[in-house]
Amino acid sequence: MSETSTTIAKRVARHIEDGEIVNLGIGIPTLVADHLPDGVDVVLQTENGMLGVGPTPAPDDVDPNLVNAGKLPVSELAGASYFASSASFGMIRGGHVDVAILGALQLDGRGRIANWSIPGKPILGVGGAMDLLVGARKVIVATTHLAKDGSAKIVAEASFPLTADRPVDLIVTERATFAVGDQGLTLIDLADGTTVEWVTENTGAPFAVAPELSTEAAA
Amino acid sequence: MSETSTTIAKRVARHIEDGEIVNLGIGIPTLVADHLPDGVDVVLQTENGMLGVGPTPAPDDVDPNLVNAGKLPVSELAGASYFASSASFGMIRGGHVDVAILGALQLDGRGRIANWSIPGKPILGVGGAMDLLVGARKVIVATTHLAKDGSAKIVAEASFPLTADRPVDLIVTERATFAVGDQGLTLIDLADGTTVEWVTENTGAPFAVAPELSTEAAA
Amino acid sequence: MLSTMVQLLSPAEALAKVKPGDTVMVGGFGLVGAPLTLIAALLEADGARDLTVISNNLGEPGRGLGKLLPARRVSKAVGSYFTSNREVVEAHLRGELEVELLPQGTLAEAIRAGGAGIGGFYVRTGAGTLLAEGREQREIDGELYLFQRPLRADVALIRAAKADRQGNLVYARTARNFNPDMATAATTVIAEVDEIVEVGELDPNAVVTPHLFVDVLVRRAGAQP
Amino acid sequence: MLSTMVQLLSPAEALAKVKPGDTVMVGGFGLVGAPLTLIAALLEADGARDLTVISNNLGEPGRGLGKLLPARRVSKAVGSYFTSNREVVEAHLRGELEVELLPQGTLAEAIRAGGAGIGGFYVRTGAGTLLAEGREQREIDGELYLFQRPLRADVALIRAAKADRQGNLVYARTARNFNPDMATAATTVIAEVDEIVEVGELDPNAVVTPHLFVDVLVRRAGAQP
Repeated sequence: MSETSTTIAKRVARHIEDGEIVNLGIGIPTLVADHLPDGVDVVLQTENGMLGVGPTPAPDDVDPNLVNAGKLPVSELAGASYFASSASFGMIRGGHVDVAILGALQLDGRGRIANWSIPGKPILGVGGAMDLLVGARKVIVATTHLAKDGSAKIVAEASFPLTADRPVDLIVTERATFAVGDQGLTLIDLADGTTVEWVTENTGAPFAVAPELSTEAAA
Repeated sequence: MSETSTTIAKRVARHIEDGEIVNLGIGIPTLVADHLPDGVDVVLQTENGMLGVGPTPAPDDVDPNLVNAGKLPVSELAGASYFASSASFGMIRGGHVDVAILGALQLDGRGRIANWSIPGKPILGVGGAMDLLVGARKVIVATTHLAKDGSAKIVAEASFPLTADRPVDLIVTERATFAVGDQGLTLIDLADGTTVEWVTENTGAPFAVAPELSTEAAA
Repeated sequence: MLSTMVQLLSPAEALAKVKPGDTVMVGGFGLVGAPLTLIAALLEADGARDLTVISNNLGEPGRGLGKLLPARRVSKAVGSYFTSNREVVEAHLRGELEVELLPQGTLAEAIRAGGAGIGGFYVRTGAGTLLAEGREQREIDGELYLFQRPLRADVALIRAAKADRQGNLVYARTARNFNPDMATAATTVIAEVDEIVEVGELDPNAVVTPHLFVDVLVRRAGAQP
Repeated sequence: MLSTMVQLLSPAEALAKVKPGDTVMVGGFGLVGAPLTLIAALLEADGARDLTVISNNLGEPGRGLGKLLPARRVSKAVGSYFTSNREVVEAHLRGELEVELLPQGTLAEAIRAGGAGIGGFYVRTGAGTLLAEGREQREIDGELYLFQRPLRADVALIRAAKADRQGNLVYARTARNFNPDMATAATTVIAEVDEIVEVGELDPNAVVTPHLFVDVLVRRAGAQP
């Protein structure tokens, strides 16, 4: 994936706590596991029915019966377990997964996500994102700050259908990190070289700026 | 158990078909497995979470982790499996058990059963009978014809609370067997030595008499 | 053969049970855990017409369940993610394929409910979204929930790693997915397996699908007899 | 110790997590699969007062959960069958014990629902009977169903045969019963086990309770360390 994807993944990884059970969405989120800080040990759940997901295997070690939710080959760590889809989503909806990391097409000013449907196109896929959004204890969005056409992904009112009525907890882009609270978005971190002005210009929703705003290196 | 219990169990056993999945209630129903006709091979399910229940083990072979729904020691047949309570009752409610054999305190003229509560006494037990009554494909009641005080157990209107709104399929006593249909009860079998007159006198609900009434030996 | 043993049939014999208009559940997450031998036989079965297919995906173009669509066997698809098979999108846009979309967890739970005698259930998933439009919602303890009915099928085609001769099943890693749920929710359950062992060889504590759910076993094409 | 390992505590340390007024789920069908070491420690725990106990039975007089009742630790019991413990009947008649009775399958399903984020569900069980009085019923496809809310607890005390150091669990035969369902439905899950093995020793395809559900392991009294 691109350098920007890696940047985003690294920035997300700083918000993962030691010992958490984490579900990684397709795309940028899958990169997060490779960038966890030293001393942070997590267990990965994948909604197609596995706890204890290991890294991508060498080509000779690929097991066709062992994939993640992106249908990509993975490996099995010691202590892993397998379960049926109903049990896997029972875990997710029941609040047993600590963190879900998801991508987004749009986010609104209340921190609600749209990632499954584009107006004017037939709605033919939803997958497990809605389940993760309502069930995971903490939801982190990992996304580029801008859409491919250069427009803001974070907007006051989403024009795309929302994926859940529940807001996410944290929005992490390559430029900025927002915490989501009852009052909406609060900018809590800027990437090295990014200014509050840049974020204001490139974010379509109002946001507060945290007094203790941190500036983490972007890469 | 008494000779009457054995008689009832033998009379019930004739109505079990080869290959059926059978759940045996506590008491007389547990005796049925010992009296299946030659060539009738069934698999026993017990609602505490086992398929493939075997006979009572020798005292030296008792496993404290292996009991039936009556909390009595049983053994494990080849091909057995164990499952959680939610899965076990999913099986039952979902219609995957062919036959449930249950006891009864009372039966009404529509073939509905009362077996969990006595008026005037606190209701403190229901167990799995309600689940079996709504879920098993076929329900057979195994009961003495008369209550201990000599009164009819089969009555026009039950004075005890019903266990389900669904009627059972077959009522088997030591004296008579009734099929239950949309029109109520039909006497289909008499024990050797029992007359239609005796059954009429000792049954509190009206019943039809099948034209092809059989007379099976009672013991 | 004991009457409590399961039927062992060829793929063609097994798929002869499918009738036009049937609802068919098909296990698998994409191609992983999908009963590919049974799907191939379904394509050859006379009765496999005008089917409603319940499956997470409809395979990929020309692979797995994806083969059924150009062969015009499917009139309706119920699942959670069809976007990656462009033929599904095209057939839907041409009006040839009805699509019912459910969140993946709701799909799995509805299948489980269908097998477990649950008349319906409420989940937070999808509540307050476009997917809930026209559907029953209910507030429970201050949160909005969406009502979901159970799903059942006439036939389930599933895939397991190993069966015993009674029909007890175990699965291989993430090839388990929807297969055990679907095994509970269809009138006729046909399981494609890699290996069939004698009764008693599977650990009773590790059986995932007890044999009472399974009607027919079919060996996976290429598996050792 | 890796942070993803489970806590291993003494019975007294583990039961210190129980607070007055807590709802406590206790696994087992009668005494089979009941966590007898944890129940004994619960009797000694300061916080174990005014408890709501969710369990199929309340043990037998003087045995298992039956010990809690004369010690006046339980204010409410939720389960399916208390008739065989005459002390439960007497305490209820004296007005010292509130009892909520559920059919056994509805009890198990409500616990599963509590763990699986289900807001409520409909079953045929109990519909149209005295148990349904004052409760929501609904006709679905011409049949009457009864609505049931999920059950959750502050603490679940369960019993398993074997755990690994991460907290994955497997059960012994019919000692499984309510234990895996309860493992999903409580804020704190304490598992009494006969044996603790290294991570990697349990077959990942045969794990019944994945470790994310389990907070604390306690060795059964008398088990080898």
